[in-house]
Amino acid sequence: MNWGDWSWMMPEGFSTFTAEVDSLYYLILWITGVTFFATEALLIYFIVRYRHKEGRKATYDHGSTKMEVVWTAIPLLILIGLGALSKGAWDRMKIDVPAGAMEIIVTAKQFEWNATYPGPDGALGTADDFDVLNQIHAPVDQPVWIHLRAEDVLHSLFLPEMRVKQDAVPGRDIPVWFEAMATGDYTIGCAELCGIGHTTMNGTLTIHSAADFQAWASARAEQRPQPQP
Amino acid sequence: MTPTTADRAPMAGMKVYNLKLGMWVFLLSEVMFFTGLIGAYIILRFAHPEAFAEPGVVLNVPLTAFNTFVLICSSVTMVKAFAAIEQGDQQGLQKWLLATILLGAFFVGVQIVEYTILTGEGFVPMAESYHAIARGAAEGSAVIGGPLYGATFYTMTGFHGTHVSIGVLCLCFTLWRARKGAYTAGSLGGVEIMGLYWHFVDLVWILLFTIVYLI
Amino acid sequence: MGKALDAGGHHDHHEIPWIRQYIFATDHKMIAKQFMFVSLFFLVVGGALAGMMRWQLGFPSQPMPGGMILPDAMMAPTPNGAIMLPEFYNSLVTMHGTIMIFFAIMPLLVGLFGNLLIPLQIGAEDMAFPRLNMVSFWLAVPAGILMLASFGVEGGAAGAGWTSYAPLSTSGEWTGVYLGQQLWLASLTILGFSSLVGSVNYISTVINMRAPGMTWFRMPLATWSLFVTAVLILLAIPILAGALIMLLFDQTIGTGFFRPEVGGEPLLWQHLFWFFGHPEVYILILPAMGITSEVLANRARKPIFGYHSMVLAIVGIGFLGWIVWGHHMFQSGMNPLLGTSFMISTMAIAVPSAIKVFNWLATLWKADIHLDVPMLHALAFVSMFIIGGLSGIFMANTPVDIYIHDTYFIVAHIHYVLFGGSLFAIFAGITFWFPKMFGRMMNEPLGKVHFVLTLIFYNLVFFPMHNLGLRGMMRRIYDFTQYEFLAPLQPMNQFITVFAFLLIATQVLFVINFFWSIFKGEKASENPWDSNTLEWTVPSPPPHGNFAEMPMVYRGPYEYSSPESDTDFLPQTTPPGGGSSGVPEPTPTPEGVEA
Amino acid sequence: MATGEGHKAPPYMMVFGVLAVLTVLEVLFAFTGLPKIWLALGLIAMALWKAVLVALYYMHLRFEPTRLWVMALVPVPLAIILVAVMIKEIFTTGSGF
Amino acid sequence: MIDRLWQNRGVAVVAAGLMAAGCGGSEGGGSDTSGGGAAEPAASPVDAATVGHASGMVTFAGTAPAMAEIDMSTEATCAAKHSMTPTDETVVVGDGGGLANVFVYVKEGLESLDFPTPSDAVLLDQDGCMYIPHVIGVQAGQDFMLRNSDGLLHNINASPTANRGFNVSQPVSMEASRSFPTAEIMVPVRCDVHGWMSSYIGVVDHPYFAVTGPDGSVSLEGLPPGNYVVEAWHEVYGTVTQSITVATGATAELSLEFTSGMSAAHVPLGEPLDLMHPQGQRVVDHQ
Repeated sequence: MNWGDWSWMMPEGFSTFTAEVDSLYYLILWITGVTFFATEALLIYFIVRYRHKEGRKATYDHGSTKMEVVWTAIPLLILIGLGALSKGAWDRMKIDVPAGAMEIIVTAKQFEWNATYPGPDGALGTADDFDVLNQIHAPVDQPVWIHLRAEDVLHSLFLPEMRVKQDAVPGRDIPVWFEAMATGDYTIGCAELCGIGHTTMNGTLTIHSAADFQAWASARAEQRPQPQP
Repeated sequence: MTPTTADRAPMAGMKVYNLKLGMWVFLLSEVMFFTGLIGAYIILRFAHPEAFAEPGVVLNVPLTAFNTFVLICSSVTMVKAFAAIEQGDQQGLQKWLLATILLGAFFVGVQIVEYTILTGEGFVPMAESYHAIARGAAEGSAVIGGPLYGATFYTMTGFHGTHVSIGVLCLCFTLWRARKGAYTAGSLGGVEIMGLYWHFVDLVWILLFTIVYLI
Repeated sequence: MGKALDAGGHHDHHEIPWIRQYIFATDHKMIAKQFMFVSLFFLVVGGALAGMMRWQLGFPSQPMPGGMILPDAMMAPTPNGAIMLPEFYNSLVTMHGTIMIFFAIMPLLVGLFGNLLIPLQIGAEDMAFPRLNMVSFWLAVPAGILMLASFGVEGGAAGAGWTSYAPLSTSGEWTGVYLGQQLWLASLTILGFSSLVGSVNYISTVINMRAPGMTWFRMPLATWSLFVTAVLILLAIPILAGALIMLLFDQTIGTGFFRPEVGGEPLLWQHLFWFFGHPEVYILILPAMGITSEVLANRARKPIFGYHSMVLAIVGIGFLGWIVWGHHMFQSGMNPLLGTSFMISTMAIAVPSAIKVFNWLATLWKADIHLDVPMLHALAFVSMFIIGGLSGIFMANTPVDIYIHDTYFIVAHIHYVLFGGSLFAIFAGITFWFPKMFGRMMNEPLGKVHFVLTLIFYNLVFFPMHNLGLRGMMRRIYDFTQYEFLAPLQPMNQFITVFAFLLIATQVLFVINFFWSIFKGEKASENPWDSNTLEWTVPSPPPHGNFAEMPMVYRGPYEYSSPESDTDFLPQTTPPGGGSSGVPEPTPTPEGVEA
Repeated sequence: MATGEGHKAPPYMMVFGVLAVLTVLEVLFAFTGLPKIWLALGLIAMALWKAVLVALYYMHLRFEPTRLWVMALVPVPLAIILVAVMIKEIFTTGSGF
Repeated sequence: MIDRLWQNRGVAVVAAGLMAAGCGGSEGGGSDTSGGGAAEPAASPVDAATVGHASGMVTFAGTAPAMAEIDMSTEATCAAKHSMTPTDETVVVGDGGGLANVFVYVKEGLESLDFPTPSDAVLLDQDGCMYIPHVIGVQAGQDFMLRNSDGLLHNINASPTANRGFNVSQPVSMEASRSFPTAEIMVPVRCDVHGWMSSYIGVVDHPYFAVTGPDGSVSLEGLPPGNYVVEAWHEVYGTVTQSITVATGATAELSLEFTSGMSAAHVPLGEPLDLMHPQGQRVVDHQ
């Protein structure tokens, strides 16, 4: 295989979430990495050092409460600490959306993503809204608030470069937000098994500069009605 | 069998003989089963209050209250049967068992009648064909509640009914063994665990009646 | 009720007709063997399904060798061979998970070792309810047949994942699977009842049938873990059964529990499923931990380090396992406020597992390690479980989980726990108790070859999957090359596929060794491993009724290399000679029972 | 026989009376038109009371060894956890942060 | 000549039986003929010498809605197959006001006859991420061939009511054939991978059906003389019917008109067509 693919690094990210997610990931990677090598090394050392030889007799020892306490307390503290560390990031990513976010609706159905944009009037749910199929367009450096909906079954909106993943549940309107930091084309994927065409349920997330986005939006608003008879 | 078990278990264990312990353990899982059903009902009702109806609007509370009373009576006859065999009274045992069987069967019968009436009024579990109307309301009057109402109602009461029916069958078996004199004051495991199961079914109904019919 | 339970106690110790001895057997040892053979068969089936899946992933939409023999409902015939259909791939994903979890690992751990070890290790003549035990097995068989039959029906086998998330699983219109999904639900409901009956039996047996002196804290850890497992099954399976039945109603008579279009709640299914599902995860690992502790202490000739904290860890996992199910649903649209609390509880449940690992390590310290096949597998369990446990921390951490949820990182994690964990422990257990089951030893050299190859190939298959996940490759995806950012991963997927095939092929060695040893293996003595626990005080294989006379227990199960004895082991039945007291401890405590 | 031997026959008929009366009370109470929350609380309280009576006397828990009824209580916390969490969950579905 | 006589007489007998016995008897009559059909490959019960025809136009009055363009940017392969941007095919009005993709069939007048199932298959092609043709008709039990000419993943999700539905995929260029045993107007078919792909299949238990061409013209050939009710079905505007009389050798004039006002009309979907033949018996007939 191509070992060039091999890496413990997170792939490059382009949203404001990247720093938080990746730093937590690397922190855990360090903790687990050290634990991993320590324990496995110890294991192998013991196996080699204390393997059966003629006349060897194991020490008769039922354990020590002191050590038990130690290696109960240490992981507990580390893990609870990790939990506390993560709370802030989680709340920022899933609970509080910043003010001034651009609101759009993304409706998932077998097997496509429909993004609904407010038309010129800037309000969703009005007659001049327009749809885009399998594409999400957004301005850079501005929070985007996606009302995530589903028509038929569960889907999961996965924007790897934005560090965003959220299931879409029929009958619910689930808020998702992110703020892109660089223009370009990124991936939209479906991460929840949704039927025969699950594998084809991908699309493109295009991040424009603010000006380009305006241009694109008004151009799109011109050519209504969109598909979906 | 009890004596064997007794000397097989010199470690004090649960201080009750195997049969009884086994039945209790089984009942614990039954508790979890009904927890799942009732839990689902509570959640759905909280999530969609509009899909459910006020007590007595669709369901026939007086009829079911009477049925509840019947089931409670059957519990009494069951303990009477147990008390009888505790005194070694074979006649009493058989008499009370028979009474319990009749009451249990009657309960199931009433439930079947209730189902037929309700389905007649369009109160069905099938979501697409649900069109329940208020009791006694004219045909074609406003639909009350939603599909979830029918689905949860029939699932919960239906599974309880199934438990009662199974109980009645087991009671018949117990009675049959009782007539063969299988139970004595010294060995009444069969009767006791039968009673445990029966009382548990009664207990579940007490909760179901309140949650499904009265709230 | 009354009838089945009445089976308790009495046995006919005289001649048993062979049908009662081999087919409708009530002897726990025979039932254990029945479970073993059936679930080893399902292990093979599950492996075959995995192989086909790997082909599609390694060589997306390439004609599959031999695919032509499969019906058109699974394969698309093209001029140059048959190509797998997406709906069949979904069925493979679903059935591989279902069969491996419910029909292979679970019956092996609980059905085989539960039945074999519990009565023998606590000194009971048999289960509390032998006939109920038989019922439990003969319920599992039709369940398995239904599950396999679903491949043959129109529309194919269930294709909504082993978690069968609603609403995908509520209608054939979404998946193209009609009858198959219903068979899946029916089969699991029956199997659930089978495990339920079994666990009622295990619990009653452990509580009531222990030999004199076998106090709670003298029970071998295998029995302890199987007992806690039985409690988890007892309380978790009914929840699943309820959910399955509701989904079955949605499918067949058209109720609306999980169908949003008529006001149902899709997330209700996930809550019920995972409220069962997380205890299930521990059902699948606890017995493996118990088996490992047995083998480790015995082959290291050293008392298990911190027996009491090991027991407490098992019990603790048993409790905490009930309050962490939400960590499967961080991205499911569940109220995000619950995310943090579930994360904390999940972090907390990692601790008991850590304790066990450290205790195992400490057990090896200054030990006298005999590296024979069971020990090798047990050591592999420890080291693989370390990886699986550590990778779990990434998912428990909510922000990181946002990125790796539903990617191959999860696939790697579950396989490090279920294959690297449970399956290695199962190999360890089978090789360790094989003499007790069949009166013969398994072949040592062949076993070692099988072990080394399995360990290597296994890691080459599943370790790179962490990386696939980090690159963002979603799980359950039919053709990842549809995503251009995943296309570069194909070499790595091919690499994995190749070694997956080698891994599957390697298992043939075990099958050969297994059957060869049954008939040709060297005769085993009563106690080939110089072990302390009760099962080794009876002939191999033990007679009907196990113990000629009631064993008396005087000490804990892991008195290896004790100064008390001149050999390096000291059976639990040896009366107190010298220092250590044989006075039975006070009767069991409610805590023990509650667990 | 480790059953409730040695205790004089429990007051079966009295318990029966209480159960019957409570059932009637429940039905009456359900239609008093009080606010839903009070209705629910009152009814559940009465139902639990009845349930406990059945368990204690008809199922003899009152006369069983402590450890048995401790064991019988095991599922209760689990049931509470499941329902509580799901309710908390349900109450914040839909849109809005 | 002789066997012709026999045929006619046979038909006459069955028909008489039906008239006499009415609805209830029809099952018996039906199963008789089907029994006969099973025995030797059933020939058409229609005497070719006596037949007439019906043909004409299905027209559309009023202004037709503009058809939305389909955005195939996500499927380059398909987009490449279209010289001009493909549009939606729900309302296609030809010059001269002819309405295309209308399913025209004889609704009443043939209940007494039992027709053999044709052995040739009707083609429903998936080409350029469009169903070609947009509407097809098959006879109950007749095979229709699902072809994937695009070589990329399509799934065919048919949701009938009277028949059993299916939802199968075609990941590569391939063919698969299916059939519906029971007459049904109409069976919607869609591809979930390409939301814009939709098609309709009309299933009738006789050979007298047709789909209007781009110019709205339609003709039903070889009808036995008699009075019929012809129905035209359109996916947006519902149905219109016309009674015609077919005489030997003559061609009855078909003229069916939809108007833009009917856009709110009820569009029959998944309705079992021939209530005089119980479904169960249909299934028997054609297998």
